[in-house]
Amino acid sequence: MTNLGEPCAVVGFGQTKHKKRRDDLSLPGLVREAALRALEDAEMTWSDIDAVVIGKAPDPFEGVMMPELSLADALGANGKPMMRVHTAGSVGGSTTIVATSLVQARRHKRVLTVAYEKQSEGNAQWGLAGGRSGSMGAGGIFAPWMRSYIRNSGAPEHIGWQVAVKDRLNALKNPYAHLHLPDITIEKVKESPMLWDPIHFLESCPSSDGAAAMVLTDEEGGRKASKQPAWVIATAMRSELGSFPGRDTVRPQAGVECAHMLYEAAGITNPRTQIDVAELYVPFSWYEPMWLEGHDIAGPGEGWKMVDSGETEITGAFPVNPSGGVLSSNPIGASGMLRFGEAAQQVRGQAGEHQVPGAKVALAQAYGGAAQYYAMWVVSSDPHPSFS
Amino acid sequence: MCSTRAVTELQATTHTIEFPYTRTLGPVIGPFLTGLRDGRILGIRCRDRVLVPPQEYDPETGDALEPPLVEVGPAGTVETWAWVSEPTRKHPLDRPFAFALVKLDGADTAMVHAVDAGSIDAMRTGMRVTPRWRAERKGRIDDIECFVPEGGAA
Amino acid sequence: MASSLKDVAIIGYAQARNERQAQQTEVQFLFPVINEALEMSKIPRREIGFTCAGSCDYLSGQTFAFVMNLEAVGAWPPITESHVEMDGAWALYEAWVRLQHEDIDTALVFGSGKSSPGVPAEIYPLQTDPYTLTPLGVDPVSFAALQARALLDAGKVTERQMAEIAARSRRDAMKNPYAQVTGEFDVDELLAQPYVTAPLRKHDLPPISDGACAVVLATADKAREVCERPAWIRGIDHRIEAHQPGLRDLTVSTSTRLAAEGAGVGDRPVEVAELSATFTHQEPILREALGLGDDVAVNPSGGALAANPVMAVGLARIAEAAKQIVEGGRSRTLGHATSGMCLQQNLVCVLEGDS
Amino acid sequence: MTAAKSDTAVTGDEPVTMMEYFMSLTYTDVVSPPVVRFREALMEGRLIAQQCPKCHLVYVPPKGYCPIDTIELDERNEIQLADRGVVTNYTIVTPVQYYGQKETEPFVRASILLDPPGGMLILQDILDIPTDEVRAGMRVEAVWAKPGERNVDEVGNRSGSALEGSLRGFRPTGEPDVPADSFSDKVW
Repeated sequence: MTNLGEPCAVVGFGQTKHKKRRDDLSLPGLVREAALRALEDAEMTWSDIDAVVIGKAPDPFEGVMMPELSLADALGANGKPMMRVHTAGSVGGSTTIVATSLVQARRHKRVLTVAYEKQSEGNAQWGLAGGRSGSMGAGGIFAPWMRSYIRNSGAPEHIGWQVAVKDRLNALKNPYAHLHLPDITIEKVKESPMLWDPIHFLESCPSSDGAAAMVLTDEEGGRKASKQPAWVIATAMRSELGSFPGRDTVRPQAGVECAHMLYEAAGITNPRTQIDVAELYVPFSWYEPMWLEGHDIAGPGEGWKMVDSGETEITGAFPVNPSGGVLSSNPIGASGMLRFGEAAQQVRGQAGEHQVPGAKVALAQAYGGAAQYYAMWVVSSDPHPSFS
Repeated sequence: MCSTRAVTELQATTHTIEFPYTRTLGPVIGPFLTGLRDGRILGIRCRDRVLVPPQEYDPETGDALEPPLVEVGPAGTVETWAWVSEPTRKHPLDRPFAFALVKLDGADTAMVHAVDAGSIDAMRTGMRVTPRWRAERKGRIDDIECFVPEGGAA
Repeated sequence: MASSLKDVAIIGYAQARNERQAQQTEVQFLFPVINEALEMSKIPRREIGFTCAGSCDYLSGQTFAFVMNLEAVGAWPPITESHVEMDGAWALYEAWVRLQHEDIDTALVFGSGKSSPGVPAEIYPLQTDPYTLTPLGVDPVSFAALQARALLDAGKVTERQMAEIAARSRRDAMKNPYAQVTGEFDVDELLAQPYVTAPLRKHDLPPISDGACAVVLATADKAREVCERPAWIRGIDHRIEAHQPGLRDLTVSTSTRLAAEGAGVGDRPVEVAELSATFTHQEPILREALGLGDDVAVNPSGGALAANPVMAVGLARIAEAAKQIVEGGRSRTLGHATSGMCLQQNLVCVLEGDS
Repeated sequence: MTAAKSDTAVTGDEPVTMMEYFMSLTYTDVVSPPVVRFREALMEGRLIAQQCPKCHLVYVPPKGYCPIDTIELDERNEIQLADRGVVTNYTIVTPVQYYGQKETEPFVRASILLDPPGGMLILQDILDIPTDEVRAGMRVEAVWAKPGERNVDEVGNRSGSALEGSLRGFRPTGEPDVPADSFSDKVW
């Protein structure tokens, strides 16, 4: 394991109820709901926090420029250091990593990190098109790459439908999830409108209002916490150019390298057996097998077989997105932090109904841009997990 | 929306980004804007102070501030001011006016708004002002069209 | 705040020549700036351990503008990289924190902004409280004028002193090849000019600039290996305060004072301070908050009044403060960055040379 | 105190829970030198690109630099491109009706690998064929606007491959499809 300086622990996690429109809250109220829950989980108050790190996707999504300035009061940040991270869709993950880094560097003992999106204030497709007509939508950018994956791997078409059903059934166990679709079936996914071939409506993420927050502490804070902390075993970030001749968009090199850097730093030699549960950023169903292969959890052409065999079910050998994932809740800027937080909740034994029994080591991943920004971490209930 | 025009002999494209954002207001801003619609200016108690515009959270401790809101003003005192001689299309008035921090009677903090004083010579720190309400109000900060000198100097 | 932080130094820096309207795109003018900073540092691009950028989508009205800026870095093969929607000074802070870990020894930081395409007075109201301020369209100059009036009323500055600050900045900027507003100006003539937004005249305002700045950081061993006289980051801290101007005493900068204490500004005398005083009256506020005496040279580069490349201007202050050590032989300097209206958020970075 | 409460009409008496904010910002962006030349070529019915002398990758529209080798490029690195090629990938987009959306019917956006010396044009419309018949491997050729009807008003630094004012799109040539493995590394 690489020495990352001070050991860092997740001692509090909070999220809002994610909805199409949180019409009961202002923007400050939205971030506040998640932050307060994280503080309460950590058994702390505002004055215990040394610094605040906030992240979200592009400002035009809500039409508030550099919103950390008007959200400082809601996050008890006055008189404290506050930073704003923005790395596209991976931002919830990279925001968490920046906050972690402040603890690992022994800069601060207790850091609050928050990420959010209030999609209902604006329109993400408008935002993605920079306000122009004819938005491709995120699905329009990713769909051809999914078709390439399907063609190259020989995956049968039901794999995408199966992921869509699995994540929505998982979401029924998560009271915070936006979508609760108890009647979802493979047939319904298949029959839902085609948005961007091969992506059907029910294989696509919703637009959500929501926020996530975490309290991170140093080793002493982790040891003193009354609840089980999640120890940060390793983090990694990697970025690459989004478009150039010869780029592998199905298995982007930055994603491969990010995973390898992460496993090496954590001491993981066989992610598929040494990781108990994973929260991966899957906004469109085909990205589950694509990331299983893109992060070398499964071999080439093996990712869809893990899905097909039920291995990624909550009861399977390698559960993916027991929370319901991005397919069930997508407050864009927060979606990455939800992955990181849900992974922490699993190893803390705090995941509630969607707890994977006995989870000790969890992986979280977020990606963004044209599948070019990656943020990942491994957390464990054990500050020094053994992978032998 | 795009077009080309010459800018100091350089070619350029113009692009307008437009969007009607819809904001939900929550338990403090909502009642504040409801008050404005009804022609009342409301603040919120924060320990021994009254904050206007009302905040959802104590700016010093981060603690939540609880409604109900309390009525202040409507008149107040100009704490500081800036004379805008050439308004932009985003400004509340299309003729020269002042932006000012106005501390309303009964409030402990000042709010930013416009003052229509006619001339810079009519402006001074410490002057008394009172709101000029818009005829049709929707529950927005600009339901107060602007403040005017008390006694109707403008 | 924890102690025993590692020594990190600035070993390379570069800036774009600031322009009112660059014909090049942000990536195009950022490109040579990054190359130049790397060249000065003598660190091969592929050896850089961490890259961090600061920029803002709304400046150029382009969602995900920062993604394009990756092209100026050479993010292929992939790199370890992050981005703040803040001035590049905060990107430097993030990189400095990252260098405290033991696995990397160099970092590249940059900030860039192209303000010319938009209308700042119309864009910046979006940076304020969306419920009570944005709909009023309060622009940065009006906010600054509210602050300046408060300062004048409090007797803490005079309009003449403000004009003197402008004249000094423009005169000093004549020696700065990157500066945009330079020259000799008579204070009485400046004071004879009309107000733009009273009590501010044109000389009290920063220019609108397109520009960029890049800085290379290294940990102690690496810095000594490649650099004759590194500029050591002796202290760095940043703080934010309440958003609504009515909640603050606009004649002081509490967040700057707290950041200065955190960065240890008062531990030893500072010789030069490069401040992001984007309006003349903010210089005395910052001087007071930083505890700078009259003997401290402020903004020998001309500062933000000579060029104001938003999102790079704070990082450029740190680069100029480093230059005073690396090239100017000074022993202790500081750089300052700000964000938000009326100095809502401030960062202070103290640099030292080897004695 | 002389100020009275307002006595004029108000809208509704329900609590206010929402507000609208209409943002409208206009940006005027100077066209950068390589794009100026690109625009001039489009007006003549030509596609130009810059080719990196080190990695030989072709950038269309020209960027003024190679992001792979981090070197600056200029007109000396300019090359003329073919206006025929092959569809390497595509998306059929069902438009969402957001503010400012003009599209109402499903539309296709395709990546076209141009014939040698190469270059990839992304987000191109495919004309003269139903959207559901577009396929990877299909041979296509450029459909130019008539010389007097061409304009490049919308071709700027950020418009990427949106060239409709001069290059309307591509249409099938009728030639046999190209096998997928011949361009499988050029799908991006």
